[in-house]
Amino acid sequence: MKLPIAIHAEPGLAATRREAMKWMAASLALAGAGCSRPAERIYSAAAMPEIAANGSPIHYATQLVQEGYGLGVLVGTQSGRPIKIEGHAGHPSGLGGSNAQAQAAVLQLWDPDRLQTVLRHDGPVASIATWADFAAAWADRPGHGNDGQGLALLTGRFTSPCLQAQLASLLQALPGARWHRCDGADTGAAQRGAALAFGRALQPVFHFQHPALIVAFGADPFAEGPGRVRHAADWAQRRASDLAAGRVPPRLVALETTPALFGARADERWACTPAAIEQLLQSLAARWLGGSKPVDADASGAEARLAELLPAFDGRLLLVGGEALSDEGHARLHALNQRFGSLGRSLELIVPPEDDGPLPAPATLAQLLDAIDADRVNSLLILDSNAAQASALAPRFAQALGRVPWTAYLGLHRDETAKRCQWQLPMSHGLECWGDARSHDGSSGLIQPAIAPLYDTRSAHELIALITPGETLRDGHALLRRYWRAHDAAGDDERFETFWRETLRRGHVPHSASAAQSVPHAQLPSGNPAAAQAGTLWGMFPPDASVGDGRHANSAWLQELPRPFTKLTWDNVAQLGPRTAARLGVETGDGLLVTSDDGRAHPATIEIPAFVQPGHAEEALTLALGYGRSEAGRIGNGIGVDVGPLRGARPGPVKLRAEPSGRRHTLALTQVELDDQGRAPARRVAFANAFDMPDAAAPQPSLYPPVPHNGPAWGMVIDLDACIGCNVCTIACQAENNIPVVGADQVTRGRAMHWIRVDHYIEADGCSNVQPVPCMHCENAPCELVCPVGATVHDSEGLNLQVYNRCVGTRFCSNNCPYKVRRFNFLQYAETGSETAKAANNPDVTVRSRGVMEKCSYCVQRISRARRDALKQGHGVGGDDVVTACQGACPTQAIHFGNIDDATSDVAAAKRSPRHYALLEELGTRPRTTYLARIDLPAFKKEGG
Amino acid sequence: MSSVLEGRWGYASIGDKIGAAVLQHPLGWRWLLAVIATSFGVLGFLTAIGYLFGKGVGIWGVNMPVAWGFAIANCVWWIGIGHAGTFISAVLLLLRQKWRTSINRFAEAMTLFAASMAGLFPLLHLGRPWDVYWLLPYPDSMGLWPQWRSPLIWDFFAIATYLTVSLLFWYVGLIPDLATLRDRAAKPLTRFAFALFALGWRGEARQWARHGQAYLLLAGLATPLVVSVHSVVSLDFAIGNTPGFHSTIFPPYFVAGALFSGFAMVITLAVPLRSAFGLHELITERHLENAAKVLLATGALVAYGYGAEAFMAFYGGDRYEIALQVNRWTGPYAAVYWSMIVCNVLLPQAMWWRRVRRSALLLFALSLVINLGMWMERVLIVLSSLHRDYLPSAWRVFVPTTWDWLFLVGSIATFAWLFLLFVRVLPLVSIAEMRELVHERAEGRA
Amino acid sequence: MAQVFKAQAEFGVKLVLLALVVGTLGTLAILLWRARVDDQLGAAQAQPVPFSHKHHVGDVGLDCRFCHVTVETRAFPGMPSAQLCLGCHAQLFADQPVFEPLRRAARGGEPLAWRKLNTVADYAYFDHSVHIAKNVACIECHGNLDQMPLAWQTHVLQMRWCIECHRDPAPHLHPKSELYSLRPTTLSQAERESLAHWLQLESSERRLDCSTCHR
Amino acid sequence: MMHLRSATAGNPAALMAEFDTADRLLEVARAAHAAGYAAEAYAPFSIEGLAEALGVERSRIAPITFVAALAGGVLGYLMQWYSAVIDRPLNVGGRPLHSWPMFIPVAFELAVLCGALAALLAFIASAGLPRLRHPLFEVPAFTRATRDRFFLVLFVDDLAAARRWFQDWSPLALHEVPR
Repeated sequence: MKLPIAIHAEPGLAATRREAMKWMAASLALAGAGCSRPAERIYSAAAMPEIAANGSPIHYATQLVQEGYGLGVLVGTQSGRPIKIEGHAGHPSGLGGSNAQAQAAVLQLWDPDRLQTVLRHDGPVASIATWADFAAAWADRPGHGNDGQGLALLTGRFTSPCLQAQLASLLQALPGARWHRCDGADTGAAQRGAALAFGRALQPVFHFQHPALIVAFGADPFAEGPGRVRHAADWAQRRASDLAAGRVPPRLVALETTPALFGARADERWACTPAAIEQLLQSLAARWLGGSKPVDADASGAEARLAELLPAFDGRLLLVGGEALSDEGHARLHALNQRFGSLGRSLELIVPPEDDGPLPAPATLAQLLDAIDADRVNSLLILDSNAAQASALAPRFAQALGRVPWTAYLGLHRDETAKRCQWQLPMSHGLECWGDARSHDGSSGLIQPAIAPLYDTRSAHELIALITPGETLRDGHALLRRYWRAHDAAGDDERFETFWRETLRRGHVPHSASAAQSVPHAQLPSGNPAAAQAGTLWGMFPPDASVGDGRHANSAWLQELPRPFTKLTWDNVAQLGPRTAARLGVETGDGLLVTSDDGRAHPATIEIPAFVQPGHAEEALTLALGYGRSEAGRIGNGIGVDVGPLRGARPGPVKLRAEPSGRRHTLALTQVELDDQGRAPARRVAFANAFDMPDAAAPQPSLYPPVPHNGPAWGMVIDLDACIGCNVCTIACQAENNIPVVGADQVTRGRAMHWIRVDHYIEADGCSNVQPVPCMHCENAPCELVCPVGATVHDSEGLNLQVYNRCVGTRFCSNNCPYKVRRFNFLQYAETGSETAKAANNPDVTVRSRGVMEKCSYCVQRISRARRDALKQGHGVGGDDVVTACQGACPTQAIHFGNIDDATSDVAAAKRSPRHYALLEELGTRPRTTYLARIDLPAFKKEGG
Repeated sequence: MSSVLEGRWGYASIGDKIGAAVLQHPLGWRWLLAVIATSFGVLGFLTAIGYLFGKGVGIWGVNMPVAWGFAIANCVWWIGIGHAGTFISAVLLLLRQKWRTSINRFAEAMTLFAASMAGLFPLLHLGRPWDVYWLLPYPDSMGLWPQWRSPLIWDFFAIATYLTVSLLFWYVGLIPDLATLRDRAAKPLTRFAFALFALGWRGEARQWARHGQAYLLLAGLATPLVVSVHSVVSLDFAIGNTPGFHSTIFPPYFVAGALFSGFAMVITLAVPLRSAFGLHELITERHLENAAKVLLATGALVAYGYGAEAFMAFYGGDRYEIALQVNRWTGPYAAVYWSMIVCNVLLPQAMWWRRVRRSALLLFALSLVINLGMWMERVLIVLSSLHRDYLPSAWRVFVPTTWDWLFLVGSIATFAWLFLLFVRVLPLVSIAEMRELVHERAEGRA
Repeated sequence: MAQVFKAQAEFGVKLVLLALVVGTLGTLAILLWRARVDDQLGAAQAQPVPFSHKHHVGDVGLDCRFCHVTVETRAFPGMPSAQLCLGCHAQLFADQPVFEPLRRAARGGEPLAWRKLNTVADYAYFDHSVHIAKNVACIECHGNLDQMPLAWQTHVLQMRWCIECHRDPAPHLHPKSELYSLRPTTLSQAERESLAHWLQLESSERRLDCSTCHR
Repeated sequence: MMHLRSATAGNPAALMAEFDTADRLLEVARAAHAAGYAAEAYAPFSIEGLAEALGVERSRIAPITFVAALAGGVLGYLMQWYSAVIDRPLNVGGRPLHSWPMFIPVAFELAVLCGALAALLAFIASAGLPRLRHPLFEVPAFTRATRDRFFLVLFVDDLAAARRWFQDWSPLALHEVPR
């Protein structure tokens, strides 16, 4: 999206930001975020803070760090408050798209449960301390005299070049210290596979715009891995351009255990157990690369089909492997990719950015535990890694922590790990501090703060600087500049300044992607995958689609974001196939007793509700991580079940036993009917007819005279062919429009408030079809007709308005809305309590009170802003000038919005598509929001090529 | 064939008989007990209302898509009950039906109280009830008006008008009787009160003449009102495009249903009344039988309504209408639907037998069944239509909470409470009209 | 029988009836009237620093924009920073104790908390810059600030009042040069009409759309 | 000073006769009217023809009611039209501003409401109500006028003549209405 990107005057940045905080009150009072009262006060700043020329938000280009990798975003701030995350078109890992976790970053920043001050925890109670106290304590920690003997550092995965350098120099200064890394849920199986195949750990980078056939083996490239947003964007762009040219777009083939985003868009899909996938890979490898065949042959027919497809697409192929795949499986994939010429075309292997630095190879968490058991660790410093909860070794680690004489922890929350450490150090949020990170393709970028630290926090850079002997700098900004000054190719200061400013503006360093590594001929692994003897129940442990491995558990937005396909909120379940459910005698909501059956000494057992899901592989359970947390915070504590104990020491699937527990669970689902009843609200069209489809949206005849209007006519088109059902539109809308969170109980009662929902239908042919549904802004709106007080009416630009302050709450409008897109504040949902929660609100949008109806407004506040700017400059509003929140966040550009009267506008073009249709148009409501039907590709025939 | 007035009555005796209920207070402690019992219900109702205003309508089971729940169903049910009174006193007056005279007074009272209950629920179900006055046209500080196209506005005016006109009609009818009680009352305070509201009625020839004219005119005005009110209420649904709401048969179908439930309630009240106050000679089997016949007729219309709805769904071939019908028969609320058919269609057929029509007890039982059945019908119209409309993704069932039930019970208790007060302070049969009856019979005209 | 009502009693009853009728009508009238007035109207408000628009604007002749810097660019006209005030008052009357809050604020202490004069409802979004851009002068809403020692509210900020102007803005238009003059417009009716035309104001439908002010 | 009725202001005295049947009263009333007396009759229920017998003039309740109802309806409609078309035109669901079919229900209800109120007021006024104090109430026997007795009052100058005239009708009793 086209946004003016600002960079701020740096010297004294923090100062001006602090003033900005004081301005909050003013702008809140004036913009009326709903928390002002009579006898208001206006505050004037001590000095003028920086402000945008027009009142619109200032956007800063920065990166959000997800699982160590940087995702480029623009942070929209208003009067100094980060309000909204937008995608950053210029950034390699996003291309303008973003994901749910990125959208939730704002809420995380304002989270009142954040660790806000240095805590010293010796004995039963924690006492408030200062950074100086910590520095002192560090200075005389056990064994401080020596060169770091017995000192251990535990970090999560991170790619920050600056931090790598800092850590390296720290380890130089303290050669006795050991650095351990805990990778959390993301296991890096692909890298280990590469190590098997090519002798060195390499990270694959996929180019989804190149291949004509993409096969995913137990993988969801649209939802996992650092490149996920980019993958979706590339795929959508390629598909769109092919369709525009009348070509058949790339085909997707999925072999997966759990229904996932990629599989839902796949043209051919096989639901297999993880073991079956391994088998398949082995037999494919055997077929083209020699090597042993698997013991039992594949029955599903997937192998035969792939044997037909792969050679046909030789050179135009991409094989993707998932995190659940074994190292051997990945090794075979690498070999097959090499065999079919994908390397260098649709796939590149780079040095993993996290290992691409001056640092020595990290030791593992297991090694740390051994060291602790051997009493070789006298002091332990943990940087932002909740290993006591997220790692596979969590229970062991939690115990071991107690045995370390001196422990310190730096993190955002006082989580399971923090609680067990003596020093609990508050970490600055990514929106508060300076830093840098590298993207999925290795290119580096900067991280700049959008607001001064809310509390007395430090970034990892600043902490390391604090404890590094001989380090004089303390300020993260200075540290970062020094690093980049030293590593900047362009020599002199002046050129550095330009480089620096440009990088801040861009958010990343152009052309800094890692070089593709050339690899030798792949070695096939010797080890055979475990034979999948019948009756084995395989357990999969993916991170939850919203809260990940638990790190986002305290984000109410993410908790209430319906998971794709299950539409579950606030909980985790055991997903399983219908036949397996029948065998176990459970239905959705019945409790399951799941026990580990991998021959460990003390089998673990948990009780978790079952969720019967058509399309899920039989004889397999999918158990999402990230739940059952005890120290997540007020939001995330004690919900769901911690499935961690079932996991094995090594990543990958685990054999399980399961039986009904006899207990019933109520699940907070936002959609209970997944069958579309043959009404086909989300239309599909065969590729052959996609270009001469009868124009569905020929306006229905109407008895009413057309309403004359001048000025733009706003409309939206949602391209179901591009939508992957990732839900980011839902949460982006929530962030932009101050949509309240209602909690599990209210969701169960059917009162979720999301303005744009992503409907999911499992159709007769098993196709999993998704459809985002915002307000249709009908021209003959049935809702308006029945409102007794005229609280919902049309404006002259065709928006169906909801005037909250006029609404008396008859709810008649909702009854009369065929699309049921209206949401009602049955109780006082809007949070009016904590200041920080209020600060996250968008001051341009009214906060709705109890008893008031609300719904999608087409982001009327953005339209209004565009109109006012145009008025001031004395010209009209351009057809594409307004970008709605959902549109701005969508990674696949599935949402088009603009002036439908302006023939040149993007949305008008979309409305001309032959796939264009209106939802329930036979009702004559004349929706302004319309759809483009999803295209089913023709099944590939050998001769067809 | 028994007559509408049995036994030997004179002008004085019949007046005293009816007046006694007010002046002598024959029931004594039994009445008091009933009042106390019901006032607990009233208190519960008021508490519930307080809690509702404090917390919001979220305490009910309403959700998306079922944004209307019991509140609206109760409203429609009560307004339906509130129809019989005015129908009896107005329409039957115009039709010169002698048998109306001994039941119209308490039927009108019933109408008033039922209509008040009905008027209460839409207010309660608002998200922001304190802003309800925005439905009135008045010069506000916002320069805004009500949205006249909304059936809710029509509803608002219809129910308000209906309440007012029914009250006037009732009061005008009461004036002569108030004068009678004024002249009989012993206690000064009672006398004062009756005298005040009798407005100094003297039974002057001119006054009687004017009274007759006014009464007839009000009847003339009330008659179209009876028909219009429930038609308008039905439009709250019929205007909507939801399958199950969007049906042209609704207005007549609702009016028939209203009379059906209304007459049922009349019987529910008449039977205990006549035994409590020994009014068997005033409210005779003839009355009960006629009421039963009305029930049969209106019941048949209601049954036709059910049939027509189902037929039109399939005849019209609209997939959504068909889905709705099938869902009514087999969906989550099928049990309610079939019990409704039993209560409103099957059991009332018993009234084809004269023995049933003549048996107060059986009629009483039947009337209760019909009241229940009609309530279920209202609930069905609201719930089963809303919970599964066009987009399956939005489907969801409505589950009533304890509060939902409390409000229903509370309104019934309040209604009973008001009615008990009425029988204590006002003549529950029109004395003057009964005197006319006596007079006419003396002249062998009745 | 005797009369139930003595003469006085009857008279009393009549009085009560009269009282009821008059009472209800009166209450309604009062309610309607109350809804249209505002207590703050015309009442000078005490401020943390007794700032006089009369002195600064009327006598000294400062331009509105000197303090309210963002009035032409943003919804919020902006309040002068403590430093801006001290720009002059570091010298002028520097020693006056009334400036103590100012100095404290400038030192980064408690910021000045001015009492808000014109409070628009939270759900109504007013944008100063657009109104200025379309030649609606300060005086139209703020009255003769240049004659107010301590400023007060001059209009009842009610929707009806906003709507009146949005229906027909022409009478409230000033030439660009006089936007900050705080003087009644010097334009003739005809001139204002043509100005309205020349400014390309939005259509009256657009100006009266709910979404123009409410979001 | 209390008045009976303005019409009888000329007649200083009033004599009340008590009867026990409606038909008797009707008879006497006709005769009194024929005899040119200013008379008024009182009964515990409405007796057909009594008013005509006494020559009570027709009331204008009906026309008043009709006019009021008409006015209510028309004004109600105009109000809706003015508010929806002239004063605050809003695009509601793409319907025409003047959606006349939808303005009818409210107009109708207002018509009925105004009509009913007018009917009540017209009745109260034309029936000489409210009249809480009345000389007749001084007559103890008159309480039975709301029970089982029928009274005829003659307004005369000469009580004796009236008594004589009544004798022919053999009333149960004669009462003098006090001044």
